[in-house]
Amino acid sequence: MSASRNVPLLEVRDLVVNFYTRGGVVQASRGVSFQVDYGQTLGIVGESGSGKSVAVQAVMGLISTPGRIEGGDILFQGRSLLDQAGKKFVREVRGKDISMIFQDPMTSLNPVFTIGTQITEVLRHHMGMTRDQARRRAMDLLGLVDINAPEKRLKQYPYEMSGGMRQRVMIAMALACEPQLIIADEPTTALDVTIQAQILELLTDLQQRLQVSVILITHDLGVVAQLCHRVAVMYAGRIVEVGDADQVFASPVHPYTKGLIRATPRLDVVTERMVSIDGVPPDLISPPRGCAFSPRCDQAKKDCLRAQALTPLGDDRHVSCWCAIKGDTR
Amino acid sequence: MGRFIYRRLIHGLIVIMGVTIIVFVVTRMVGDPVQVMLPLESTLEQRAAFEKKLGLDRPIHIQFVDFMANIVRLDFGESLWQKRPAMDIVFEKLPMTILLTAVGIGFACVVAIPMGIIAALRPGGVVDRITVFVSLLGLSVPQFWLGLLFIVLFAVQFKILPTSGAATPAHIIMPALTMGLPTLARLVMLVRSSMIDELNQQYVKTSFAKGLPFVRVVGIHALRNAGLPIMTLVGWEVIRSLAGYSVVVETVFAWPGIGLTAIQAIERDDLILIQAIVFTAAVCVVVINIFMDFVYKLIDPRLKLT
Amino acid sequence: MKKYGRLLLAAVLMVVVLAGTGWAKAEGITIALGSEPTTLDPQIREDGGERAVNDNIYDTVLTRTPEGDMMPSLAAQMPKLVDADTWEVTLRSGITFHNGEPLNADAVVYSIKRVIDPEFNSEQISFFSTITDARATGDLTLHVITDGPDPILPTRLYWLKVVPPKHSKDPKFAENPVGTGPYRFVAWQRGQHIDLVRNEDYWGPAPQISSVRYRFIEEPGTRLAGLMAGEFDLITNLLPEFTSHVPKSVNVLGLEHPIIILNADDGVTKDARVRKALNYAVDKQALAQGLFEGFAQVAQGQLLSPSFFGYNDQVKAYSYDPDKAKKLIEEAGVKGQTIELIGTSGRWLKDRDLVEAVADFWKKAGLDVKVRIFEFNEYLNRLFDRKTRADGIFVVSSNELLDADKSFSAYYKAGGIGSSNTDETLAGLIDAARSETDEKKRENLYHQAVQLAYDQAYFVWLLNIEDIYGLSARLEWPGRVDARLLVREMQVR
Amino acid sequence: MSQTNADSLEQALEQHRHEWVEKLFELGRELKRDKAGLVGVMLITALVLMAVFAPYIAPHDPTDQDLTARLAPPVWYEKGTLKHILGTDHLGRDVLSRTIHGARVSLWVGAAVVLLAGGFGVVMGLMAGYLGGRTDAFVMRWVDTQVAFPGLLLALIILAVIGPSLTTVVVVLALNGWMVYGRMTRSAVLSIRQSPYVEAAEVVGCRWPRVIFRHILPNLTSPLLTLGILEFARIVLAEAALSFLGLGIQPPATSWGLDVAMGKNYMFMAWWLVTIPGCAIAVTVLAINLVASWLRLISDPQEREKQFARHMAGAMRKKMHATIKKELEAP
Repeated sequence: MSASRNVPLLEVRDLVVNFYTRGGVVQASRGVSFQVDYGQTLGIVGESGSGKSVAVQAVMGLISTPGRIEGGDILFQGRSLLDQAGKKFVREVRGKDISMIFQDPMTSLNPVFTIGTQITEVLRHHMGMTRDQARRRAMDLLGLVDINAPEKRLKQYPYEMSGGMRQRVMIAMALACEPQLIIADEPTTALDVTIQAQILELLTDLQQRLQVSVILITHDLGVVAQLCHRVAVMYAGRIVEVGDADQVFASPVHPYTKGLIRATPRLDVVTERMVSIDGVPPDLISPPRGCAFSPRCDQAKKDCLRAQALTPLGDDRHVSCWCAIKGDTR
Repeated sequence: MGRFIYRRLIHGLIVIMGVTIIVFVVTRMVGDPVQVMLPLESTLEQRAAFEKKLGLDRPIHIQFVDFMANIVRLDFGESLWQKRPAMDIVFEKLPMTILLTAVGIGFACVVAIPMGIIAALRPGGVVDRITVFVSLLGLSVPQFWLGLLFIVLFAVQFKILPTSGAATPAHIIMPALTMGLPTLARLVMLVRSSMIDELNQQYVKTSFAKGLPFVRVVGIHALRNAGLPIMTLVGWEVIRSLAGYSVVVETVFAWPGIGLTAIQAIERDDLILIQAIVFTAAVCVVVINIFMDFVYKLIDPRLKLT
Repeated sequence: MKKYGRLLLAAVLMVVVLAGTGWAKAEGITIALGSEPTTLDPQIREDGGERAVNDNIYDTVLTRTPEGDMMPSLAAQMPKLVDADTWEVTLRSGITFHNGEPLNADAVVYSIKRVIDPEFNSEQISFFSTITDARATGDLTLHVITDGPDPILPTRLYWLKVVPPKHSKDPKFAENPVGTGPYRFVAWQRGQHIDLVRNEDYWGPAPQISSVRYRFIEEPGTRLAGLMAGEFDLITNLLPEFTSHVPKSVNVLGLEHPIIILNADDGVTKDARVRKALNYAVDKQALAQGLFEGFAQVAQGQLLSPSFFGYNDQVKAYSYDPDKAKKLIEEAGVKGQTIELIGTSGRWLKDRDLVEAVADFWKKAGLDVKVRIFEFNEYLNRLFDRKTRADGIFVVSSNELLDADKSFSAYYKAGGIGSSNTDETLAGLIDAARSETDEKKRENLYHQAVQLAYDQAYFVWLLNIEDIYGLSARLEWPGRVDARLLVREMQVR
Repeated sequence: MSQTNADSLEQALEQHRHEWVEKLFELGRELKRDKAGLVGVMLITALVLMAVFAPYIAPHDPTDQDLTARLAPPVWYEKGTLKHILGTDHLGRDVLSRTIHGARVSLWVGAAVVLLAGGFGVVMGLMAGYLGGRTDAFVMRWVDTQVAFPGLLLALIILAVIGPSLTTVVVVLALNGWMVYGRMTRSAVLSIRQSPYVEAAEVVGCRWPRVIFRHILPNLTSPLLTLGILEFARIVLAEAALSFLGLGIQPPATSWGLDVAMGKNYMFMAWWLVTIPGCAIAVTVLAINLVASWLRLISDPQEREKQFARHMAGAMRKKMHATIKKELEAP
């Protein structure tokens, strides 16, 4: 029995992350659970401030003051990344088995080092390559992400490159050690629309070619639909709905998911006006009791003031909504 | 690049000209070196002869033309006080000040950079708060007083260090410490605050996400980015010290550098030596400024030398 | 971080060890001077630092005993007057310079001609201003010719350092002095120190101390610190307060006389009663005790020390009599009027303190004193201003010739550089003394001048300050009235 | 009608006053949180009071000499007397009184130089930033040139030549230090000028002095205040150094730097002569620095947030250590 194949590649259980600010304690992640299997792409969607990034940064061990992981567990290949041994383990896997692509390629690269240095230092650190080996590998990687004239590029500084080019470099860097999981935190938000498409295409292509698992964080449902096997919808520090991407889009259950899908402009359907979700996103310092979405929900009722855990709906779908569960007659 | 050097040189020339003209005007305006240079009981004839020898009896504009011509030849004439070419004296004293500056500021860097980094790692922590307070204290203590304190303690009380002069390596310890401490304090504060800023940057997160060891992320990635303000300050401290701020330390420890010589020349109204010293100081400032621009470029490739 | 710490520690230790070996005491002594020589040519400058060093490298034709009496040095006997303006000097035989050049009449003639040459432009010319020529009359005898009768020629020869004719033409002579004296020059590290070593072939008694290092430190506090830290064996200008804090101290009545020049021609001080009152008002003994801790003597109503030629022991200081002062001021009808007192700060020992203390005494006598302390250059403007003389100008007169002529010409004589009176009688006395070769008559003229100035109270004579030297415990030295630091007279225990 | 107008004006004034009081209270609350800042403010207040009321506080005239009581030690020594609590100097002047009076000079020079240099610098900066073009080029070139001057040396020479005094020290230090204000003001003006409200004011046709004084200057207050206070600290040290070198304040005026210089000759037998004025300088500058860093903190919301986070981090670490300890002790 291969243990590694039986447990999911990454499992996040009831993750609680709080940020201590002058205004009060921001509960950025209030019991988030999800998992990613080998070769799978998980999309996490939600408004900004819904806790998407916090959840994955916790996986990378990047939560630092004033933030703090205060509950739950994160398991990579069945091993905890949070317990005493995990702290050592996380240092081993970070950047090697799990790598990350950040939102803003403009600030994510160190401005004062060449691209070459920044790629090769990963290789030399994790793979123990010599300078020469690392340089050759870095050139291959740049080729892999469709950057031409890699030799020249290696000697360039980030400021000499366009945003799309930099994001390709980030991807190359993420792929450097042949990771099993890539976390892409809104990798295209900061880019021009045309470049966005190229980068997403590249990501899809690489995911398929290299059979690597991907967590894609975005607020763009179209991207999720295009790229992801599964999708998790986050709202106010919680996952409100999770399931197979096609299914979720075809028949969203949670009112928030429905709202999100409705609010996504579609090129193929002519709508007369943009649809938006009424109300304002919740304040995570004192989130609403029970279902956080209830103040904005047109179907809200008394039950919604009680907390509702993620409830399985079958087909590996989970949702946390009283209405949805009660209204679901299937 | 060539254009950059050209422009900086032009600016440097303006600075040097400005300084020398100011000194020329100021020294001719009021001072009468003749009185001071000659013994109290010398006669009026001796005084007149001396004035003539210095050329001080000629019209001021002729003196100025002469003066400028001499500067171009780097010849300021003989020091009134020491009776030998002023530039000889400057070239003799300047290395001592450079040595003192190098050791003092070098010491400050060696101590301040690790200190500032450690403080920045845990802002608000005990180490940080102690560091900040000690630096503030260091900024507040007057240098001359600190120097006197050192002399009383280490030279007279414990007799482990010499009081003054520059004969052996041990002689440089106290002056260099005194010189370096305010720099150290300023530097610690700056390293700390720029490191805190840098450690909050996205690329630091990237570096951590890349799995790089802590020391590499902090000591190489973040530090190099914080390097620009740090180098700016270090350069500024060097300039300050060569541009006369060493005078306090040199006076307290009788360190035979350019600062002490300057104050002695001022006391003796040796206007020729003063001119030579100020001119040299201005040149030093200009040269270091240009040098620093190249260092910046080295640290941060984004900077364009224009 | 640990690594840095250890490195630093190692560096500090290393430096400390180096330091320890660096200034370990040799057999010689270290003398801290207030200023560095600007040259080591013994004839060009009038410079305390240069003199302190060269007094040990060079010999003079005549010298003085520690008490100030003239005696032969390079000369075999005291110079003889051949005629009114010719003196004959006979030299000792068998003396050579450090480089082997012989000391003979030619060398002395050469040295005299060198120093009086107008082209040479020596600052010491005032010491030799009467000498017009010199010529050798034998291998060891020579004649010195003056422009008229010059009674103090022997005193002038006491200033004549004899230089080697050949070597002194070397352009590097100023940095590499060669004399006949008890110490040879070794090295001069500019800004740091000068080293001398004992001349084993010295013609006189062999000095005990084998080598000397001179250090140059302007700040008296720093000099003192060095002495207390055991780095120096002798420091000059020790503050009186510290005599009990240093291992040892030596005090000798020095050459410095602080006085206040009163304007006898104008202002409130035009009235002799006021000038006398100003003398009576000041408690000179209190100044000596209070400011100088007793290391100063009350000046006896004249600008001379007892060891100076011309000193009049009949004249005594004005007593401290505040009531008499008040009365005189009221008599003169100037009570409450303003008197201006000019001084400077930091030039002489306790200059400002003296001025302020005197002003305080004057105030108590019923005058409104306006003290004006100027920066030295501005102060000199006032001191030398011939047109408008301030009421009172503080000055410290220093007379290395130990003869009345120099100080009297400058301050007593009408028209002198710092004089504030137009007393023709006084000027006449001083001029007469200048060309009088008969010692008795000359002394008498000075006695009269002293008495006259005293009666007219042209000055407020304050003190005669003692030179105080700080010594390390191991150094023995009695001090000298002429303030010369002759290492051959010192001993190390 | 006019009645109501007056009423509303009254109300507005009341409101305004209220805001002021509120602001002061807010400052007080901030101070309570920042102990170092509180200490700084208290020290400065004490110093200012001491300087203002020096003649009433000081037990003696600072220039009163008493040659019979020279170099008397402080009161806690056997030879010390209550008459001279901190002893006397080499002329028998009371050290405590001199120290109290010294505060006057230090603070006066500091304030005068900051106002002079700040005033000139701000005006030049405003002109450069607002008028732009040739004025800007000229002013900035001037600033660049003067920044590259060996400032202290020039200051020493000028002081030596024209004669050091309180006024000349102030003028020379101000001439030496206006550039930093000019630069800061200019860059602030440039950035503020881009902002919509200034653009709007210009569109409406406000004339430039009005724009500057109504719209730009108020936005500069906070950074200028912090800079001014930091400069103040620097100036106090500079004055002390100049006086120490003998080219600053001249006796009979008192200055801490001067007292250290005079006491230095006696430092081995009368340590209090150097130590007390030296400490006075250090404490003053430290207090100013503390206030400056506190001001910088409260005037910058971002910095405030960071500070809070650091504070929390510290608290959290403590808590964590406590829990770990508890856990370890539990079994």
